[in-house]
Amino acid sequence: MNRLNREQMAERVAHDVPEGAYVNLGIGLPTKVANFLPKGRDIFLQSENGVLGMGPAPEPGKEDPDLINAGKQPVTLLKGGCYFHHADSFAMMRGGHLDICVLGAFQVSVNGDLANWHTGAPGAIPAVGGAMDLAIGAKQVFVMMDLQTKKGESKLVESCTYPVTGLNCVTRVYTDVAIFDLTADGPVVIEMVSGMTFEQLQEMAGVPLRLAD
Amino acid sequence: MNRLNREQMAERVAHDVPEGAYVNLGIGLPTKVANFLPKGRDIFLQSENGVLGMGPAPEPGKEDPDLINAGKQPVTLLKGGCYFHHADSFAMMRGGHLDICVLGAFQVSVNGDLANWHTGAPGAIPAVGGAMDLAIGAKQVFVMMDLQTKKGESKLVESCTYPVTGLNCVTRVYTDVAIFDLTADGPVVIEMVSGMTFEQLQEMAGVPLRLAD
Amino acid sequence: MIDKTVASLEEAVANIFDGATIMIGGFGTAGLPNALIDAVIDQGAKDLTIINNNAGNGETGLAALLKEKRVRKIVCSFPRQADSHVFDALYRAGEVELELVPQGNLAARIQAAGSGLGAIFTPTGFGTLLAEGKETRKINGRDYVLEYPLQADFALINAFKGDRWGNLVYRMSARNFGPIMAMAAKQTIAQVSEVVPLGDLDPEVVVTPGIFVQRVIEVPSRKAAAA
Amino acid sequence: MIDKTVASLEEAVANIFDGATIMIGGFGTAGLPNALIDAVIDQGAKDLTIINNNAGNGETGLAALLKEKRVRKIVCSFPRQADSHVFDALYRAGEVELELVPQGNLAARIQAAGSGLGAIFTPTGFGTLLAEGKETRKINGRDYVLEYPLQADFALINAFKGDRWGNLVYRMSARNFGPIMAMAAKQTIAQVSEVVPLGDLDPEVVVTPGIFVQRVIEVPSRKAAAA
Repeated sequence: MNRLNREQMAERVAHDVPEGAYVNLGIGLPTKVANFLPKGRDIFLQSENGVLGMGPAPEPGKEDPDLINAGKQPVTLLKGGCYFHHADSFAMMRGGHLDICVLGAFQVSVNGDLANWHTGAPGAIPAVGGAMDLAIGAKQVFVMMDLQTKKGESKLVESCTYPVTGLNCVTRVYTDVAIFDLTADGPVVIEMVSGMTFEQLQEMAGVPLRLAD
Repeated sequence: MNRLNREQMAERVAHDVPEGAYVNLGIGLPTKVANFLPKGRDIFLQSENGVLGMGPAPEPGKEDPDLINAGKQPVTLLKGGCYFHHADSFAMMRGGHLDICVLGAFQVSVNGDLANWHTGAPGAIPAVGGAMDLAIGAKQVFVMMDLQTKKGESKLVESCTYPVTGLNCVTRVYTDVAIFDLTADGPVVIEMVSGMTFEQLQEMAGVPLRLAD
Repeated sequence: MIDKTVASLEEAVANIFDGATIMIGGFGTAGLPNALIDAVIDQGAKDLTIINNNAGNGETGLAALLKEKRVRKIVCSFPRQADSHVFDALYRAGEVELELVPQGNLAARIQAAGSGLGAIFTPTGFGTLLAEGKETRKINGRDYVLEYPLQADFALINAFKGDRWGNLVYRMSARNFGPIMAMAAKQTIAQVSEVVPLGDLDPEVVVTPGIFVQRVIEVPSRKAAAA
Repeated sequence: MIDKTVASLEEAVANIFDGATIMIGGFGTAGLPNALIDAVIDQGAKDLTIINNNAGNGETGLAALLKEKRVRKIVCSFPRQADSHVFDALYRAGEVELELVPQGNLAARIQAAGSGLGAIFTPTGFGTLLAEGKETRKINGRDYVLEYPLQADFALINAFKGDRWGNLVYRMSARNFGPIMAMAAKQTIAQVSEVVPLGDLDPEVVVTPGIFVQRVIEVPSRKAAAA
């Protein structure tokens, strides 16, 4: 079985972003999706800190501390991009104006609940940022995660054991071994890596799956 | 008794607007106050349709249909003025950022209820505009009106018989014969026109008055 | 390549359907998208709900749409004006429904819709006829009325300049309802005096980011040409 | 003549009192009014409640204020960062209270305060730990949480240019919380890279109208000089 590495996962997600889409890429792994967006397409990246039309990282030495992304890394602005304040930025999310957001996750439940902000561990300092707004705001919420933890437990679960970020919000899950659409009837497998069988995948996922027609 | 005419009333109100005040002048009689603001003072006129730092009417031939006041009359912009959208404009009112608004009225009650938007007459087409927002938003709400109707009924009343615009919101009433502060203990007369006695004024007002100390 | 500009007013309003709710920008005639309203008149959609600050002036624009009896209901703050005779007659005849909303609540409800809020407690209108039957609540000693978002299928707005990504800037007090209506409608159609090349609008100065705009149509105006 | 500019940082923050609630603009370090925070440190006010998106970075600015134990409570969305060790230690020691707010609710609550709303129903956070104990309501089939406005006695913000009437423009993504915090505080103090003569700021381009700003202090910055 040919598991996808992180770059391959990012490339796979990027492939599904259509021209004209307004997209927010969460911090961490989802940020990598930007590196693989097809060059010919007009795709609009939004950053929660008030940027639309975000471009790639600047050349070394060209960083501007006033132009950063949600992960506080220096970025650039595309021709045609613009700036706005935080209330307008989160209105873009909460108001349903973004087509896609891509987030990482600790767990996703079969009905689309997302857990990605807090381990719930005693002593952990909680931090939420824009995760809860992104989870409930975009028309489609894509999650990128390995299907299993390092211990071999499935992260696609009947019900999240980690504190949830949002309920019934994830529409699709991209993993290292398969892609799932979360439908009203549960997870539907729409793609598997080469060498993977449905039976193997079912075993790894641990929740009832269906194959797409 | 020397009743004030409309220009004199406007001049009297203008006299009480301090330097640095953010002021909204309602349509009709209050608009005239702008003509009498002391020239040396920086006073900021706000217009509900998204203008701060509104200047006087333009010279004939210099009107711009995109620059109007709440009464849809052409105006100008002072150096240092700016434009904004309607939600921000009404946030200025509702959020308590205006120091003074000046409104006309059909009636004002002794506890500061304002009636100025609707006669309540059968068949009248109601129109409210920004009246209700102005009534409850500014730090001080000044009303300009004749003390009595043409029929000789006092417009300063125990309780409004016209539909109200806002409750407990008027702080001061400028009339053709006297100026009243509306306090928790009722109307206090702070100024009368020359030739007016307190007894005459009490008779005209028809509600219990007190003289300022 | 994304290009939201369209070649004709006809194309700009082609998909407006019977029964649609349409926000129309403008305060009086400043910012009123007259060319788009005329295109809607030609297009034929009927049984419309219109959200605008006023209810039409004179015989053109919104008044003309009303006169054709294409409007079922109007949501506005100030219908009665010196030259609102078309609306006045229809209203008195019971041929158009009126939802009267204080102007600031109109703006706040439109902004709430664009921002995805479920409802807001506003102090405006408390204790008045316009809050009758509405839920109220005292919060920190002040009285508020619960008001719900105003959404629309379409927004027709008038901006000064736009580009092919739908970024817009406005002109003077013609800005008024445009930016918030653009956020509150499923599809926003902007009439602009000038379409400019992508990158011509300073990113610091864009008032309506393109994400809120679906179609842009250039309608040169004399006043813009003079500006 | 109204001139909101002040001559020194000391004067700018002179009236901040013990127990005050202070909004501080910025997202990470972009838009953080560092000079004003340093002035507050020197000024001595204590027992403060701070509203900021983060909880300080490294050892300077907000982190330094925290380190001096001048902050009783912090309201923010993202305290935990790679370099938030000052906050982390105080929090673990129980020496600072944390109110964690989803970032969009933080922005919406600040905007609600500036706009005079009494409360808002927001979908963000519904069903999560951060909505525990809060009133909820289903509106048109969607679940919402009732959230209250966030007000402040003071807002400290960092803008690019300002004039003597308090009009402000910002620079790139350093705009972030500045415009809405300016509206939500009783007194807004703006650190600007450059004070410009009245009339230099294009009226179409002013982001924060002067009505929302009480004091302006020029603090030239290298990055602004380069811009």
